[in-house]
Amino acid sequence: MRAKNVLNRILGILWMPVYLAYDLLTGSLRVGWEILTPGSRISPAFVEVPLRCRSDFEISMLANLVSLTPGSLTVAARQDPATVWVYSMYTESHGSTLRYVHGMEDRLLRATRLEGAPPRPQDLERGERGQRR
Amino acid sequence: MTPTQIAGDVLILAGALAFLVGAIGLLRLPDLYSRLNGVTISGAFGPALILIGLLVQQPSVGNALKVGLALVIQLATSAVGGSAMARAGYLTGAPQAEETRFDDLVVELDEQAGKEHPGYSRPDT
Amino acid sequence: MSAALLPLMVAVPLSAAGLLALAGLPPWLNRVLLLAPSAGTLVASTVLLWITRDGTVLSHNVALWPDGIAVPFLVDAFSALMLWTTSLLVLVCAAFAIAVGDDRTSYFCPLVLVLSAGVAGALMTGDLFNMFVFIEVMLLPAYGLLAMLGSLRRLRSGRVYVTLNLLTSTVFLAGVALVYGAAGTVNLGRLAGAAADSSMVAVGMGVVLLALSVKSAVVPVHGWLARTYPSTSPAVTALFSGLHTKIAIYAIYRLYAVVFDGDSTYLWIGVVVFGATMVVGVLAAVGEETTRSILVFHMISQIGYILLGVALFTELGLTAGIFYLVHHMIVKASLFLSTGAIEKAHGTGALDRLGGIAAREPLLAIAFMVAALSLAGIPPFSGFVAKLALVAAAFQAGEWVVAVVAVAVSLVTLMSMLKIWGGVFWGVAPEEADRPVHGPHTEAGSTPVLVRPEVPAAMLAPCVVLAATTSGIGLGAAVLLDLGSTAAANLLDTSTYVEAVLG
Amino acid sequence: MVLLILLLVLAAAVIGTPLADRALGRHAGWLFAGVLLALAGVVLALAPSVLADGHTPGFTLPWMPQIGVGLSLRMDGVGWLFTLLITGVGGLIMAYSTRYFPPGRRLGFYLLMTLFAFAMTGLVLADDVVLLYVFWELTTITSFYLIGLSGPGADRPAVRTFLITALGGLALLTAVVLMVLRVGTTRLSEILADPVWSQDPAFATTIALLVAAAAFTKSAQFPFHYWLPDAMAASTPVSAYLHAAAMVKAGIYLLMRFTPAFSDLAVWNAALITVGLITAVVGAVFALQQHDLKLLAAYSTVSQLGLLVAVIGVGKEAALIAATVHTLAHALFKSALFMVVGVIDHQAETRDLRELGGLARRMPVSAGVTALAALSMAGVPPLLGFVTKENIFKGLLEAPGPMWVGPSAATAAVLASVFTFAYSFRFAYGTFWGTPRGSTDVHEAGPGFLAGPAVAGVAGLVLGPAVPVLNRLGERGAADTTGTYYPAGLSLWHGFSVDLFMSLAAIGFGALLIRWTASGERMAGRTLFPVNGPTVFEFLHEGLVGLGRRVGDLTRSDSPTRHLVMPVLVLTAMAGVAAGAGIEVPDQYGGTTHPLDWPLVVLATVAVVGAVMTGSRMACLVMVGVAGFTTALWLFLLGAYDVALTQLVVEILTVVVAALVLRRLPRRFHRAPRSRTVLTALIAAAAGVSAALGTYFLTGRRDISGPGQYFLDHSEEDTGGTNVVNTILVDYRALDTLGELIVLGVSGLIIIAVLNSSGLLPSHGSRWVVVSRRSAAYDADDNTLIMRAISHVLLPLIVVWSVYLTVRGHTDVGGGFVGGLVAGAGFALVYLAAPSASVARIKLAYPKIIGAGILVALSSGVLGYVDGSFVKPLHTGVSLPWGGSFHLTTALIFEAGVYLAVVGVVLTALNQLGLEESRPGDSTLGLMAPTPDQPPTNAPEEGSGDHPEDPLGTVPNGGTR
Amino acid sequence: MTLALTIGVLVFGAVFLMLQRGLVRIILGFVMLGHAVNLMLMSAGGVFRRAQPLIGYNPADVVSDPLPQAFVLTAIVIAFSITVYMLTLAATGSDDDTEDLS
Amino acid sequence: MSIIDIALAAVVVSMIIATYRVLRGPSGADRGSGSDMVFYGFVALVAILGIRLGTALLVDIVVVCTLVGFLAAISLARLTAGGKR
Ligand code: NA
Ligand code: NA
Repeated sequence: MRAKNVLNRILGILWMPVYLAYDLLTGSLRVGWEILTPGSRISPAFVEVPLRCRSDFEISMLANLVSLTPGSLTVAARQDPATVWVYSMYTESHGSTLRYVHGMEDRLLRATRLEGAPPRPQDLERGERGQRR
Repeated sequence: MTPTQIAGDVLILAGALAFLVGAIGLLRLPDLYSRLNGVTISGAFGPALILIGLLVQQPSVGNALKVGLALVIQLATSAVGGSAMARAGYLTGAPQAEETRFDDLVVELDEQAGKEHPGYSRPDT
Repeated sequence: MSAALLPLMVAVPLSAAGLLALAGLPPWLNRVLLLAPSAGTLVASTVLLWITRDGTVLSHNVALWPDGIAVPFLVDAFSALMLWTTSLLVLVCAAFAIAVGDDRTSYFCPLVLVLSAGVAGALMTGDLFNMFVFIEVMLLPAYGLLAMLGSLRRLRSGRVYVTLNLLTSTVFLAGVALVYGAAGTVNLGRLAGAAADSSMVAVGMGVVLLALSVKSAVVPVHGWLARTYPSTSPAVTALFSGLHTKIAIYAIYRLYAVVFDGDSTYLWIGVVVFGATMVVGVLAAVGEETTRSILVFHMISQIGYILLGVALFTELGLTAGIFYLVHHMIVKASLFLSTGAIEKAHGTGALDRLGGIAAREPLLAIAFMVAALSLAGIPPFSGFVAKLALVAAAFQAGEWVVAVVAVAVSLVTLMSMLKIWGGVFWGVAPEEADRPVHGPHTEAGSTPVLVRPEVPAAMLAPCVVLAATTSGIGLGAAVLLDLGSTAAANLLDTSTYVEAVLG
Repeated sequence: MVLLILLLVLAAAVIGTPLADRALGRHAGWLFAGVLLALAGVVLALAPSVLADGHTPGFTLPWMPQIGVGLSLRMDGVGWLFTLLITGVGGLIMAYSTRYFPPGRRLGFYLLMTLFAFAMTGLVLADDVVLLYVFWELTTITSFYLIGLSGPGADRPAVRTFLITALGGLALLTAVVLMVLRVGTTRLSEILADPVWSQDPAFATTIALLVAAAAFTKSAQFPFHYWLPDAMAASTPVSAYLHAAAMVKAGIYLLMRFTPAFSDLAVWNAALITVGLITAVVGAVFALQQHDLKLLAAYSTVSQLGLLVAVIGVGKEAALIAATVHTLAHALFKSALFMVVGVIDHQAETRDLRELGGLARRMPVSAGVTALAALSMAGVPPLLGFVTKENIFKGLLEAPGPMWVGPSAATAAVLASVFTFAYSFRFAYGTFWGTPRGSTDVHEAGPGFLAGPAVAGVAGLVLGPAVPVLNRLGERGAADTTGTYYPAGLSLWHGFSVDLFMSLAAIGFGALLIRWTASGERMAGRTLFPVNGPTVFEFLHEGLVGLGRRVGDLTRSDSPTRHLVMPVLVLTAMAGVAAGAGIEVPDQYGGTTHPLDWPLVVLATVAVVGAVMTGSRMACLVMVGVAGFTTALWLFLLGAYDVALTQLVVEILTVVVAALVLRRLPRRFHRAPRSRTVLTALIAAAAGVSAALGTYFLTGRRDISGPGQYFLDHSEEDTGGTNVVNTILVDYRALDTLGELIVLGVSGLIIIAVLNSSGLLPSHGSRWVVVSRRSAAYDADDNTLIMRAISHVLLPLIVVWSVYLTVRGHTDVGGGFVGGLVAGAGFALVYLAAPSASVARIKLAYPKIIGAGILVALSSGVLGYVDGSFVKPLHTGVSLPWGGSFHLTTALIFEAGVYLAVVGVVLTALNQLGLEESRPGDSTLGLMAPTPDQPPTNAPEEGSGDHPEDPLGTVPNGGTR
Repeated sequence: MTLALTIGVLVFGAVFLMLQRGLVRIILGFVMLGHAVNLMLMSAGGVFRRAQPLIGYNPADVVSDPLPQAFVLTAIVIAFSITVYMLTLAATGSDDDTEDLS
Repeated sequence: MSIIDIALAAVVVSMIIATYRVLRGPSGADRGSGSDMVFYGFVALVAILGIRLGTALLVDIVVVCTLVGFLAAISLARLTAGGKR
């Protein structure tokens, strides 16, 4: 079990740059397209994202990953409960942004924790104007 | 010209063009926050391509280490710098684009801030 | 004395400064560490004067690199004389500063030590760029001292002082660049006569000399001095007056002699500019209403006199200029200290708020008057010999207009000295003489007490020492004239100096 | 030798004054009277030798041999006379002073009086022109103090007197300098004997006018005459001595002394005769107008001095005989009169003629003395004044020039004497015999008080009939000044001659004048001139002060710009002149332009245009940063990697520190008016063009420099280092680096010192935050965590990198400075990432780090003495355990010192400027107490405490959090 | 020529800023002036040889003059020291800079 | 004109554009974001110059650039927020 966890984590660490490169590339292309083509297709929002990260390192790594990807940007962070506020350029809905960030968080926690990423919480959706349901 | 040189040149040119795209974004995108995403292209993607191009052209263990170091630092710092700037803008009421759908950072029923934020813009004059 | 020890005159005060910054020492030890290196420098420079009195030039290539590569340190009669005078002033001004309590402010002692080290370095170096560095070493502490001590205007003055000096230092550096660009060296020995031979070097050196002229507060670039010096503490003003502008003047003498080889093509510019400096300075002095602002404008006027010596570039002119320089450093410091003592004790330097001090402080009054009369060139004090020699030199060189100007200006000088005398020492104080004052050492905010302001002996002593020195120089002028003419001879014929640089 | 003794005795008297004063108080005067009279006796004893045998005792001692100035003394007949007057009359006045002053100490007075006697004696004995000038000025100074110390209200007159006589002194100085330069000696006797006076009339004229100007001011000649009455603010003994007998005679002495040189010069004759006679008449007229006895005596002195000047101006033997003896006569009667004025003032408590009269009965001795002196002054036989004045008429008749000059001059002198007779009468009669007025309770003064005036008065009476005894004196005086012996033939009666009739005319018309003006009463107090001297003086003085104030106003600004613009203008003007003059320059050496340069030119231009145009402080800072980075790129292109690296790091640290400062200031700059902007742009453009042209034409026109080539060729062998720039820094020119390190360290110390004395401004930027404190974006602790985490990773990297750079500097790009700066950047990161200012404060004693750095670098320098010189690096190879060896040099210690100092300064800047705000004395690192005289600061007065950061108000005293 | 041009441009900006009101622009002007003069020093060494003076990296005849580089290094650090101090002055006491504009 | 030169020109143009944002604002953060980009431009320029001049030494300098450029970015962010942490 232990060995599997370690292997899992090593794989997580190794996959990180790949994911990052992918995110960087796709994000750059998407925002670059936005920039180079006329008109505006953005639908930005500031989204509160509760996290499963615990340590400062995890939170800041996640915040940085979000920021590194063109199209999303961490504006604020909170330690306890761990939360980031993400500016997202293409916000279909509150939930879509949450899913996007939590996907990143999954990959991050896989690399930082032996036990891997915990399951995502369910009741975090918010309404159109950000109000809690 | 060797293939590695060509590959390196292409990578560098791509990086520089990505850089240019980010810069144009600085002109074209509607508000601070979206422009900062353009900056990310120039701060992370562009330099990354250029540095890799450099390594491709001058491959050595030392260079690999240094380029790797530079890459990591550049990515980390540009991300942190972008966040810091976004927060600074938010704190000082940088105007938000009309398209902004919602803002979870707004504290409702806050008398002091409610009138001023969001939508409040205080141009830097 | 081995010439290899010359750098110690820089290193010892710097070490003391470093020690003071490193360790939180008790105040008395601070004072000892402040005074001891200055006293040591005074002794050492006396020895140097003795060695160089016959025209000997001591030289040492620092770190023993070959000639033209190493930074050379040199001492001839001129630099020895300047070292002696500057170290005397540092010692006396430091003693005064201790008496008034300036030394208890942050880092006063290390700053003064660094200042004196910079002065010593600038006087000894035979390398143009190294001179720039030592001038900066001298200036940095000055920036701090000016802005941290003195009246409420000190911060504004501090700004003017820093910016002006930074501009001139930068211009100096630009000049060094152009000289290096043209000549490929910054070694004074290698540059000997270069400006006379090459107009490219002449332009570069011209820029350097312009920067030094601004630093010496020559008209029309004199205003900064008048605005800045009166706002700091008296001890600091005295120190600056004796050191900063004088180092610039020294450098002008040295560089014109060595690099221009005294080229007579450009001398007329000096005569015109320095003549104007005499007049403008003295006129402005007469219009001022506080002791220090009068004295500061005088300084500008006298700088014109001192520099006239180099503009004449004759043996008598140089001798007179050097004599004037030394005399002026001592007298001016003496005046700043004696009026400063009054300022400290009575809380003001405004002429209309002082009076009748002569009756209450006779010794101080005598010290002031001796220095004031000396400044105005009244015999038998040193200023008389200086003026006499300079006027004679000007007439001898056929520059009779500037000679007459020099004579006429001395009357206006006397006039403004009498203005101080009349306003401060004679007459009566307009208000109650015993006014509420803070004793010099009480903390701000303590209840003011009615005391009869009195200048303590510790403040008086430095003034008296310097006044006695000016009388001594006047009566024993032969000694200083001898040294001055040796120094002048070294400037007229730079071959000894140049050979010393080039080994 | 006797002359030196004379002077030494007087000097001893000066030095002994404090002792005598302490012991005797005002009675010290007796002692000095004794000394002076004894000296007068010595002088009299010299009479046979000097006057009869024509000996001239002399003495010489070197003083300033470099310029030939010596302490040379010489006594001829003229000198003898004046010495006698100074000592003799001086002795009488000293005696008189013991009674004039109320009991008590008189240190200042006696000190100055003896000093004056010393100076005056030196003046008349000096045979060195410089020495003469020295004593001349010394009399001026002592006069200044003697007047000024005489009481309230005397200080302005003292100043006026000083300045007017100093003006003359400067003329004398100029003359002295010119003579010495021309003749080549400072010996007065040699100068006077030089043929130059006849050979070069232009030179002689110049000197003559200068000497005359000096004498005119000193001897109160028109139009400088007014200082003498003005100086009557002085006490009576002072006036009697200085303003009657001695100092005013210095001018007479000078004229007589220089007569040998100028007597044939028409300018000299004309100037002296004209000015002298005008003065004589004007002085006499004014004298008659006075109510105040002392002023009367003063104007009388002016008038008599005028006669003397005029007669000296004649330059013939008879005239100079007259001048010689009249000088003596005048000294006697005038000092007597002055002393009597003091007696009257003392006894009757007034000296106003309107309050005096009929005192003869109560003060018979005074009346007698006054009568003798006044009659002598009036030129009435058989007194000495009669004889000497008659000789003056006789002398004036010989005035050179056209026929009419002599008679006209003599007539003017008679006119003056008419008034002299009248005012002499007014003086004596009005006081002692006229209608009794004022207090009746007046007594005769004591014998001590009257002895002085009595001796002087009686001497005039005795010497009248016995005037032939003065023949030798007169003849000697004439011989000394004209060079020829001429029989004086002085006598009370020498038959009916023109001069006798002139004397009689003076007396007769004088009597009529008394009648017409009722003893001058009718003329008294009437304004004859629209202005008076002191008013003119003060007007000129004020004018000069006003002019001075305006000159001072030109630079009276605390705005740095006002002071900066001047050097810039001068520099561009200089560039313009150099360009206009056209300097020969060689061709460019090698290519100067590379295609890659152009982007940098573009970037620099963009940066400059941006910086110039923007009104935002932050934008301006950024644009300047861009310029700095462009400069760094330039340095890369020029192969200066070490420099470029340093430049980069410095640029960043500048931005960091500037950001700490800018938040305290408004966001935008002031907007300047367009006209000013245009002007500024023009000046800047001129400067820019100058710089570009200067660089283009004056650099890049030679091959690599000799030293540069040396370093490239030898650095590895000399120092073991392969990074040549670094070897220059730490080996060849370590002294520069040491200086630079000191500069850096001191900047840290002065930052602390200045903030300790003045405190920091509060943050302006705290108003810029508009978000609610409850917003998640607000909290500092939470939001800095991203940065903190990053800094934890980066800091070790930075520190390792910085040490790596430092150590490898000698052989590769790097060095202590860059290393230290990079480490400083690391600390900056820690500072910036901290959640609050107090956490951010890096708890290291940064001033101590600076001090340690300086000491480490210095000790490495001093270690160099092991090998013979300061900062001489020592080398050794250290074999490494894993093989090979490491080249170890003390330069590395030096680098370590540099590293420490740099780190210390960066820490200082961050910690000190990073405070929210501070008040004077806040820093405990600055050791010792704050300065006592603190200015008020902007800091609010609330106490410190744990205030949360308040976004909508200023944060009070945030620095302590 | 390019270097001279750059220097000219920088001096223009520097002098313009130096002659404005308020200490901050003056300081920034000085920073710029420092750059200009440092480049002038480099120019004085000659710009036709542009390789870095590291022994062993480049042929000796293309290596640039190291002495001006040492000068510039010293000058940069000195200028930095003074700049930091002047910035301190700008943050101390009130003057043209601190008068509130809004 | 080589590919590298084009890349160089692209970066320089980008920096000029970024300069526009620095000058234009409107908010302090906009200026800050512009300046971030300018500084990234310098990192890129150093790297490209390293290739253009064919020297590996510039890589070392790129490392320092990235480290310290970041300081400028966060300093300016801090300044934008008026010093608020
Ligand atoms: Na992003
Ligand atoms: Na000065």
